[in-house]
Amino acid sequence: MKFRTTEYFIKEVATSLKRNNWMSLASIGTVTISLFILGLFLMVVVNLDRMASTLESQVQISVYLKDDITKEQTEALRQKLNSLQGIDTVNYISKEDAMKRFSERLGDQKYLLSALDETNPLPNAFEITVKDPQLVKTASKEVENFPGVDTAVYAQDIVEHLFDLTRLIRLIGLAIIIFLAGATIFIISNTIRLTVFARRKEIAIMKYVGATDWFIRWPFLLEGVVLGFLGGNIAAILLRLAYMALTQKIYDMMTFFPLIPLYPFLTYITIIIILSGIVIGALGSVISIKRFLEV
Amino acid sequence: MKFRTTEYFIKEVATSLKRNNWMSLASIGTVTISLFILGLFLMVVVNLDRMASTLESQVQISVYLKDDITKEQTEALRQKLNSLQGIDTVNYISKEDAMKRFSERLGDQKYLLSALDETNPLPNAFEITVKDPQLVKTASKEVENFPGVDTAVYAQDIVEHLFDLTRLIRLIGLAIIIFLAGATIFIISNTIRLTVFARRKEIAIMKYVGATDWFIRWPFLLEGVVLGFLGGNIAAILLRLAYMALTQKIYDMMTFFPLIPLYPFLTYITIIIILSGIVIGALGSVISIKRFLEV
Amino acid sequence: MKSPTEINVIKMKSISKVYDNGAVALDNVDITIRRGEFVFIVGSSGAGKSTFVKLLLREIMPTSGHLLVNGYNVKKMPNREIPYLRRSLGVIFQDYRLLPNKTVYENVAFAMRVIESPRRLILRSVNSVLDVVGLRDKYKCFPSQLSGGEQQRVAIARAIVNNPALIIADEPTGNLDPETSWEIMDIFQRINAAGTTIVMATHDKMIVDTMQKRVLAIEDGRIVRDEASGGYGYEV
Amino acid sequence: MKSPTEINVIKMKSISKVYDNGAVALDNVDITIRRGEFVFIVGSSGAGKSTFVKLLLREIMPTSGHLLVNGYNVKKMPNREIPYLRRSLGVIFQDYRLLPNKTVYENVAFAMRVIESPRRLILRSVNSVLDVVGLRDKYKCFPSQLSGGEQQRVAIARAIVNNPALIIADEPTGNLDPETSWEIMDIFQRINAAGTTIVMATHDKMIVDTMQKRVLAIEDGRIVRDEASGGYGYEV
Ligand SMILES: Nc1ncnc2c1ncn2[C@@H]1O[C@H](COP(=O)(O)OP(=O)(O)OP(=O)(O)O)[C@@H](O)[C@H]1O
Ligand SMILES: Nc1ncnc2c1ncn2[C@@H]1O[C@H](COP(=O)(O)OP(=O)(O)OP(=O)(O)O)[C@@H](O)[C@H]1O
Ligand SMILES: [Mg+2]
Ligand SMILES: [Mg+2]
Repeated sequence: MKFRTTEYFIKEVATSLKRNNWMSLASIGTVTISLFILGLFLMVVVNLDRMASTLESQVQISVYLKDDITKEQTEALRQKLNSLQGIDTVNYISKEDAMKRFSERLGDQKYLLSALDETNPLPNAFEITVKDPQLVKTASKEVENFPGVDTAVYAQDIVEHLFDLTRLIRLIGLAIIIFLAGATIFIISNTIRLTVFARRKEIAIMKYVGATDWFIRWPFLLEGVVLGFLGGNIAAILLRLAYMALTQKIYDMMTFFPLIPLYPFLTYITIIIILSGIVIGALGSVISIKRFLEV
Repeated sequence: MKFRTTEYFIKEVATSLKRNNWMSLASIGTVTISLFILGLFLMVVVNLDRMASTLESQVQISVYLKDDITKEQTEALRQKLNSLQGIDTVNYISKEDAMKRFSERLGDQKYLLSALDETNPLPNAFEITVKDPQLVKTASKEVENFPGVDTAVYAQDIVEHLFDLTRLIRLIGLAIIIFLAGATIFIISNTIRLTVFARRKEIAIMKYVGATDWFIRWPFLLEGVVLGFLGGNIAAILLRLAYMALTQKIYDMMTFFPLIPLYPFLTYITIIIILSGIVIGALGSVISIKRFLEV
Repeated sequence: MKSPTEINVIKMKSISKVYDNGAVALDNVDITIRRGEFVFIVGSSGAGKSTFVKLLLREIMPTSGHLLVNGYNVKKMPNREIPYLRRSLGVIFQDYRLLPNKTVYENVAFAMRVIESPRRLILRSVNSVLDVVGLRDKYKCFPSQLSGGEQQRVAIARAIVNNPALIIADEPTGNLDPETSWEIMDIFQRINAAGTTIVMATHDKMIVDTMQKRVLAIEDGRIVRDEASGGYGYEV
Repeated sequence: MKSPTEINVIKMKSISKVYDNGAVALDNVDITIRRGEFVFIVGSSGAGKSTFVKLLLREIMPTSGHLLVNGYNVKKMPNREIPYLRRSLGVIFQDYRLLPNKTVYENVAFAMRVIESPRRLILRSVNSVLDVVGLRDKYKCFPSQLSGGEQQRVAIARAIVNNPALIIADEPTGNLDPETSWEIMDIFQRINAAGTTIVMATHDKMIVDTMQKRVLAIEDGRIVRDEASGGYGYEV
C-alpha cells in the first residue's frame, strides 16, 4: 500500500464521519452506552470481589492459652505460630485486653460485668488470621495440639456462610460480566452492521470499479476504530466521574464501606474500556462488510 | 381507514419482517438483550429494596422494666405499648428468657456465666418494633416516660448505619434503573432508527405516489410493536428462567438469604418488560420515520 | 381531485427554482397547460426538465412564483394535502422509483392501495395494466430482477393504473428500444384521446418529430420555444 | 492487464445465463470481439444486453460456457483477481452506479484511487475528463444534485478516466439529448481510433444507423444478427 493511499484512507474516514454524521453519532452513542454499562458492572464486580476477599481474610482463629503458662512459653508459642505455613497475622490478646473488648461488646448490658466482682475469667489468647481462608479448619485443628494451647476456636457457621456468600457474589459477578460483555459485543457490532448495511450499495459500486477488498475494508476498519475509540473514551471518562462521585458519596455516607482506591484502578478500567471499544469497533466493521464484499 | 386497508397493513408487516429478515432479527436481538439487562437489574434492585426494608423492620427497641412492678402493671404497659401509634409488634421477654438468649449469644464463652453464681442480673423487658424505622428514636424517647419503664434502648449506631446503607442501596438502585431505562430506550430506538434509515428511500417513494403519512406509518408502527413484543417476550422468558435458577441456586447455597417469591413478582416483571418492549418499539418506529416522511 | 372542471390543469406564473447550492434550474417560467393537452418538454441535459416535473408534484418547492396543478395551489397548500395532489397525478420518474422490497405486482398495486381501492378492483386493474406494458409474466419479480427497460415499464404501469387526470412522464422511454417506445406512445395517445392530459419530458427526437404535439423547449431554465405542434427542433 | 497483445479482447463460447428465478437471459452465445473494434449490442427491452455486459465484468457468473475478457478466464479466475479484471475495463452502467456520498470529482477520482495513481495525475486527469463530458463546473456536486443526464455523464467520465483497453457501455446515452449524445459518441470514436475496444449496448436507432459499425442483435438471449457494419435493423 502506497503512502498516498494511506493518506487517502485517513481523509476518507474523516469525510465519511462528517457526511454520515448522524449514523456516526448513533454508533458512538451506542458504543458509549454499552461500554459504560459494561465498565460500571466491571467496577462493581471487582469491588465486590475485593470486599469478599477482605471479609474472608478477616476470619480469625482464637487460640486460648492455658492459664498456667509462662511468658517464655507464650513467646515460644508465638514463634511457632508465626512459622506455621499459611499464617498471615498473629496477635497476642491478654486477658485484660479481652475483658476490655468484651465489656465494649456488651454495650448497654455492661452492668452485667459488675456481677463478676472484678474477677476476670477470660484467658490469654492469640488471634491468628490465615492467608487462605480455606485453611481455617485445618489450621485450628493443628494449633490445638501445640503445647500451652487450651482450645482454638473460630466462628464455624459464620465462616461457612461467608464462603457461600463470597462464592455466590463471585459467581454472579462473573456471570454478569460475561453476559454483559457478550451483550456489548452484540449490540455494538449490530449497530455497526446496520450502518454498513445502509452503505452496502456503495461497497458494491466500489468493487465494480475495481477496488480490492482491502481497499474498501481499510476505511471501514479505521472508521470502526475511530468510533470505538471515541465511544470508549467517552465511556471511560463517564466511568471515572461516576466512580469518583460514588466513592465520595459512599465515603460521606458510610465510612465503614471501603471501595478500591481510585488509582491505579481507574487507569486499568480506562485501558480495558477503550481497548474493548477499539477492538469491537474494528472487528465489527470488518466482519460486517464481509458479506457485502462478495460481488 | 377501511377494513381492507387494515388487512393490508397486517400482511405488509408479515411480508416486511420476512423480506428484511436479518434486520428484523437484529432488532429483536437488540430489544431482547436490552430489556433482559433492564429486567435483570430491576429484579435485583427490587430485591435489594425488599431486603433493605426487612432489615429496617427488624430494628428493635428494648424496653427494660423496673424490677418492682407487678403483673398487672406489666399487662397495663403492654396495652399502652400496643396502642401506641406506629408500633408494629410488642414482645414480652422475661428475665429468664433474656438469660437463656444471652448465654446462647456468648457461645464459646458461656463459661463466663458460671461466675454469676446463679443470680440473674437481667431485667424483664418488652421488645417492640416500629412500622416506620424513622420512628425508632422518638418512640424510644416516649416509651421511657411510661410508668414501670426503666430505660428504652436501641442499637443507635447500627440503626444509623443501617439507614445509611439502605438509603445508599435505594439511591444507587434507582440511579441504575433510571440509567438503564434510558440506555434501553436509546439503544432500541437507535437500532430501529437505523433499520428505518436503510429503508428511507422506500418511504420517500411511497409519499411520491400519494400515500398519506399514516398510511406509511401504520405498518412501521405495527412492525415496531411486533419486534418489541417478540423481543420483550424472549427477554421476559429468559428473565423468568434466570430468576428461578438464581432463586434455586441461592436457596441451595445460603438459606438465610431470602429472595422475593416467584409469584406474583415474575408476573409483574413480565408485564413491565413486554409493555416496555411494545411501547419503545412503537414509539421508536414512529419517531424514526418522522424525518423521512417530510418529502 | 379538486375542481375537475377547471380548464387549466397546470398554471405556472413566473416560477423560478434555485437549488440550495445556487444552481438556477428554472428562471421565471410562465406556462399554462389545458385539460386534454399532450405536451412534450424538450431541452438539453440539465436544462431544467426534471425540475419542471418535480415542481408539479411538489417534490420540490418553487423558490418564487405561483403554481396551480389540478386545482391545488402547490406553493401554499398545507402538507397534509400533498398526498391528494399526488394521487391526482400519475408520475413516471426518470429514475423509476420502484419499491425495492415489493414485487412488480405489489409496486403497481401500491398506487391503488393508497387510495384504498377494493381488492378485486386492484387485482383486475393491475393485471390488465401489466398486460398493457407487456410484463404480465414478470409480476412476481422484484425490481432488482428486471432489466432497465422492464423497470421503466413497471413505473409506467404504476403511473397509469389509477387513470389519473394528468400524467407526468419524465423521460419514460429513455431505456426502451424504439419498438417498445412506440408501444408506450401508443398507449399514451389512447389515454390522451380519452381526455387525460399528458406532460412528457423527453430526449427522443424521433418521437417528438413524429407525433407533432405541443412542444415546450427549455434551455438553461428558460422556456425558449412553445409550439402548438412542433418537432424536437435541433438538427444534428 | 494480462496479455495485452492478445488479439481477441472478448471471447464467448456457448455462454448461457439462467437467473435464479429461472429467467433465461442468454442462451448459448458465441461471440468474439477483437482489439480495436467498435461493437453495438442492440435488442428489445429484456433481450439480454445488460446480462451480456454484466458477464464481462463478472458482476454475474455465466451458468455455462467459457468466457475470456482481456485475457482473464472469467469463469475460473480466483476471487482476488476480479478487481484486476475490472480495472482493465471501463464500464458505464445502465443505472450509473455513482457513489452517493462522494462528489462528482471524488466519484471520477475513485477509479484512479483504486489503482493508486499519484495525486497530481488524478487531479489533472479528472479535471480534463470532466471537461470532456462538460461537467467541470459541477465537480463539487453530489450525484443527488445532478440531472439524469449529468449523472450519466459522470459515469462516462469515470469509465474513460483510466484509459482502459476495453470500454463497456450499457445504454450510455439513454438520458442524454441528441446533441450531447453525439458529443459522447464523438469521444468514443476518438478513443476507439486510438485503439480502445468499445462495446456499447444501445437503443438509439439514430446513432447505430449513422455510425455504421459492427452490430450484434440479441433477441430473447440469442444472437440473431452479427453485421460488420450495419444499422439498428428495425423499421418503425
Ligand atoms: N437478477 C435477475 N434475476 C432474474 N431475472 C433477471 C435478472 N436480471 C435480468 N433478468 C431477466 O433477464 C432478462 C434479460 O435482462 P437484461 O437486463 O439483460 O435485459 P436488457 O437487454 O438489458 O434489457 P433493457 O434494454 O431493458 O435494459 C430479462 O427478462 C430480465 O427480466
Ligand atoms: N437537488 C439539486 N441540487 C442542486 N442542483 C440541482 C439539483 N437537481 C438538479 N440540479 C441542477 O439543476 C439543473 C436542472 O436539472 P434538471 O434535473 O431539471 O435537468 P433535466 O433537464 O431534467 O436534465 P436531464 O435531461 O439530464 O435529466 C441541472 O444543472 C442540475 O445540475
Ligand atoms: Mg431530467
Ligand atoms: Mg439493460
